[in-house]
Amino acid sequence: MLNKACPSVNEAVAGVFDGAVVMVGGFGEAGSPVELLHALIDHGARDLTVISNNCGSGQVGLAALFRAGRVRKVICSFPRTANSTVFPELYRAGKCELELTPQGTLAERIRAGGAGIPAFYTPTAVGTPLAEGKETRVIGGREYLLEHALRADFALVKGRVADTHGNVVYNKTARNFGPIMAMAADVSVVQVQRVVAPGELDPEAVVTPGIFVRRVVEVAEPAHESELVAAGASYP
Amino acid sequence: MLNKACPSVNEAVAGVFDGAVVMVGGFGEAGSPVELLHALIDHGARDLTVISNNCGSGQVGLAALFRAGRVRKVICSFPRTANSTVFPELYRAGKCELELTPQGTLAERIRAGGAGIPAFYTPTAVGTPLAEGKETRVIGGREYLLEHALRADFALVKGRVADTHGNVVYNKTARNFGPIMAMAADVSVVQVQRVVAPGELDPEAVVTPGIFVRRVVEVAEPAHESELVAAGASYP
Amino acid sequence: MSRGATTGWTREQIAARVAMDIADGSYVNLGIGIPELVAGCVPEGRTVVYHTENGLIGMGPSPERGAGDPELINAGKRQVTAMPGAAYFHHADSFAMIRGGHIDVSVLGALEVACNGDLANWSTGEPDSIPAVGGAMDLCAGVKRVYVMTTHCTKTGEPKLLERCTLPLTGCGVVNRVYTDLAVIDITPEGFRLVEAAPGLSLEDIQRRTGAPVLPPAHARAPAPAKE
Amino acid sequence: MSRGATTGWTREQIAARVAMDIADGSYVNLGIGIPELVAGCVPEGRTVVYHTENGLIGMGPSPERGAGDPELINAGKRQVTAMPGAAYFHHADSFAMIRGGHIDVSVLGALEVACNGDLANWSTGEPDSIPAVGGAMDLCAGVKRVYVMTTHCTKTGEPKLLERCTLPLTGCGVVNRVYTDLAVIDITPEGFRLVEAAPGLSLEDIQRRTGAPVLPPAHARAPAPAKE
Repeated sequence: MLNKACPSVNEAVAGVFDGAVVMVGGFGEAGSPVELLHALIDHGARDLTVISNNCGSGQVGLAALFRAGRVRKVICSFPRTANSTVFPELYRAGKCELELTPQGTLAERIRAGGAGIPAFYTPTAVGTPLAEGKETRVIGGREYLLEHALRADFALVKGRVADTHGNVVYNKTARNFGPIMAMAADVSVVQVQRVVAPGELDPEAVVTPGIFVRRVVEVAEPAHESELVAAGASYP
Repeated sequence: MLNKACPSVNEAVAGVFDGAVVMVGGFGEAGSPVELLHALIDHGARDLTVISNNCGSGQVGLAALFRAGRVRKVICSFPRTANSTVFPELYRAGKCELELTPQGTLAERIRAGGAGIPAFYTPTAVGTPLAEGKETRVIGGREYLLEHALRADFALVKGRVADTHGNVVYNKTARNFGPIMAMAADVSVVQVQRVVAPGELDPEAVVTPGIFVRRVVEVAEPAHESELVAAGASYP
Repeated sequence: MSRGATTGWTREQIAARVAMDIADGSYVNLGIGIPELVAGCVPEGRTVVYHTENGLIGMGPSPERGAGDPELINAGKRQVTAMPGAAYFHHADSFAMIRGGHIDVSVLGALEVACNGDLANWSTGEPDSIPAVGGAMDLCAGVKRVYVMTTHCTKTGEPKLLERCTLPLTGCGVVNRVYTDLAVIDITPEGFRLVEAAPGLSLEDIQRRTGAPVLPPAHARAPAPAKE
Repeated sequence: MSRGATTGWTREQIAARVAMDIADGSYVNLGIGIPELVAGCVPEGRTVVYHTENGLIGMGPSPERGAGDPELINAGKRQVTAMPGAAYFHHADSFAMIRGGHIDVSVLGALEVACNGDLANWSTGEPDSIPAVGGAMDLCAGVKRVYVMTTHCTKTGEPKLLERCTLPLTGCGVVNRVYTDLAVIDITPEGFRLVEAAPGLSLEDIQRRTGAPVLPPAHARAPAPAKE
């Protein structure tokens, strides 16, 4: 019997330990697993290292996790966006460490972590401040940087539909980091609007095969971060 | 006006030059672009370097290209299969060079070529004869091999349906090397059973986005290699 | 013609000039902000396919009010639409398109451009700013042709086109052509070379507002680069 | 018990013994040939999901005659089916599953296995053979547990379990457990350790047919490895 469905978001984030590395899907609000993030705040784990493209907006979702003081370090490409004040304040106060990585390098490092590739060479950022301290190598007459894989203990991802074997399909540009983060974490957790029986998803159209997913949980009507922010919401 | 449809397989393989590097999709007969391969034989280019998982069977498709003496070198993981006699004879006669690569390393090298990653480290083949002459490096206490990307001038791929923008979906396990080879070649050519208008494929289910594809061509009823072999067919 | 007698091209005119240089059938990534104007200026009869690095190729214009999906957005996080022939994909595949040289043209904004093709556009270098880079370095490193669209000078009148960049770099030797309110300028092995000046402006007018030598046009008018 | 008085386990019995060690919910890749028998032996009540490296997870048994699709095949190029919950993917993703440690168990055949866990199964080393490796080295390098299923000796009676492999290696120190017609043997830091002997066979019987020392069982019977 293979059933990865969790009865609640709280059970879906069970086991996240203090000091864990947590990948958080999403690009802006698209694909941000707001309900899983709120469950993680309730859960209470601290000293987290978060890997995510952005750092959230307003005082909900990912920004609320930062605001609750749970994040020791973030690895990301673009920590500020519209309506983003929480992370900038923490960063300026020296309360959160930042590892800035170009977006494509971030994506490729995560994909490498999921694919068993420990390191790779990339042309991105050669000759820029983000190359400082990094090993370089000339291959075929061009200079490249050595970049290392990223892995995580947990990944929190938002899909559209999943089956109980963990196969996932996404919604439009909410796909973004979800599929690669699901590959790169020991325990990948996916919130979806609907959990269905195996066989209901077209095997030709599955985006994340279930082998990459440990837990799925139904959040039938997920909140949109922008609407929460516009309404002035905060969590908890 | 963006229309990548070619009127015939002959026009689809136009421009393949002597000495070109050609990726050929397929794992066994699944995904082998038999009609494109026959058109390539008719086209006449020689001294080709072929990158393909296998070397074909019988005297049709990929095996026929070898038999016609067009292939100088092949990069593959498994050059012999059931009913495969053409390549073994050429190889024993010293008429075709072989670069043997583990299947996953082959796939990753092709994907790297398409993704602008010039080289990467992999645990596969460490300590085996296929590691000979390769640079090694210890990362996180484990030994890895340095492997370089593969690129090609042309890729010949078999899909199921494509639109005129070059978006492709595949049939079951015929997908195999198609999507990554399409990424790694300057000119990717995809034969499909049906070419449709943009908008007819679900954008959530497209496997190969059209940006990776230069030409699509309709072969409404592609031959199955195993049936040709069983019938004793040969090409030309 | 005396200095200050012309205000040069408007943003929309610059965008239209960029669009002229984008061949039919091109795959294009437009940077956040002003470069997005280019999408509205494609000459009649050309099909241009837009890539947005957050996972969509075949991006269309903003939706009708109320008809959008908060999860169908562009890199600037604004709601967009998908055109017929679009495809969605994940971030590693999206940057494979960028890094792997599959995008024909990237149009980026700039803080500074040097005559060797260096670009600085991600950091003002202010000590208390929050560093943020996004996909700009990937675009610089991977896209076939990098076009810069910018005002010729800063708000305080300082040239943005320089001998060498002073701000943190986004990419080294990556810019092919610069489109400003005053001129279209190529980056060549010899440095800046004027392609076209805004109406009423001379090479000397351009030179006066540029921080490095500007060579005269190679031809009366450079043809739009052909797609290979 | 005298030598030769037993013929040991049949292939099917070995396969059933392997299947006992595959936990409920495991993702498993079965090598071409004899290891494929394992799929038919899964104990009642367990769900095992099969991966085939040519791009399918959730592989099912062979189709009814005439109901197959020549493009739905396994790594041995035989027609198979897809179970509910299956997914298709391309080769780079398929080997990401293998190399990235996502597959729980790989069951492989062997030409030789050494007591340090080295495996040789891809080349007989004959000078005129056509070298072919397929995915065996990737499976060895990436899968969490590598089980070998083999006859204990070659057709000419030579031991396949050795102090050191003599044939070209597939992987170094990768094998966890060996299942033969005579015994189940673990690879431990101390070398081969007997887990279970076929009915009627003693440790000495096993030792006599093995090319390196075989330690006695650590317990009466090792439990099946639990899935983490």
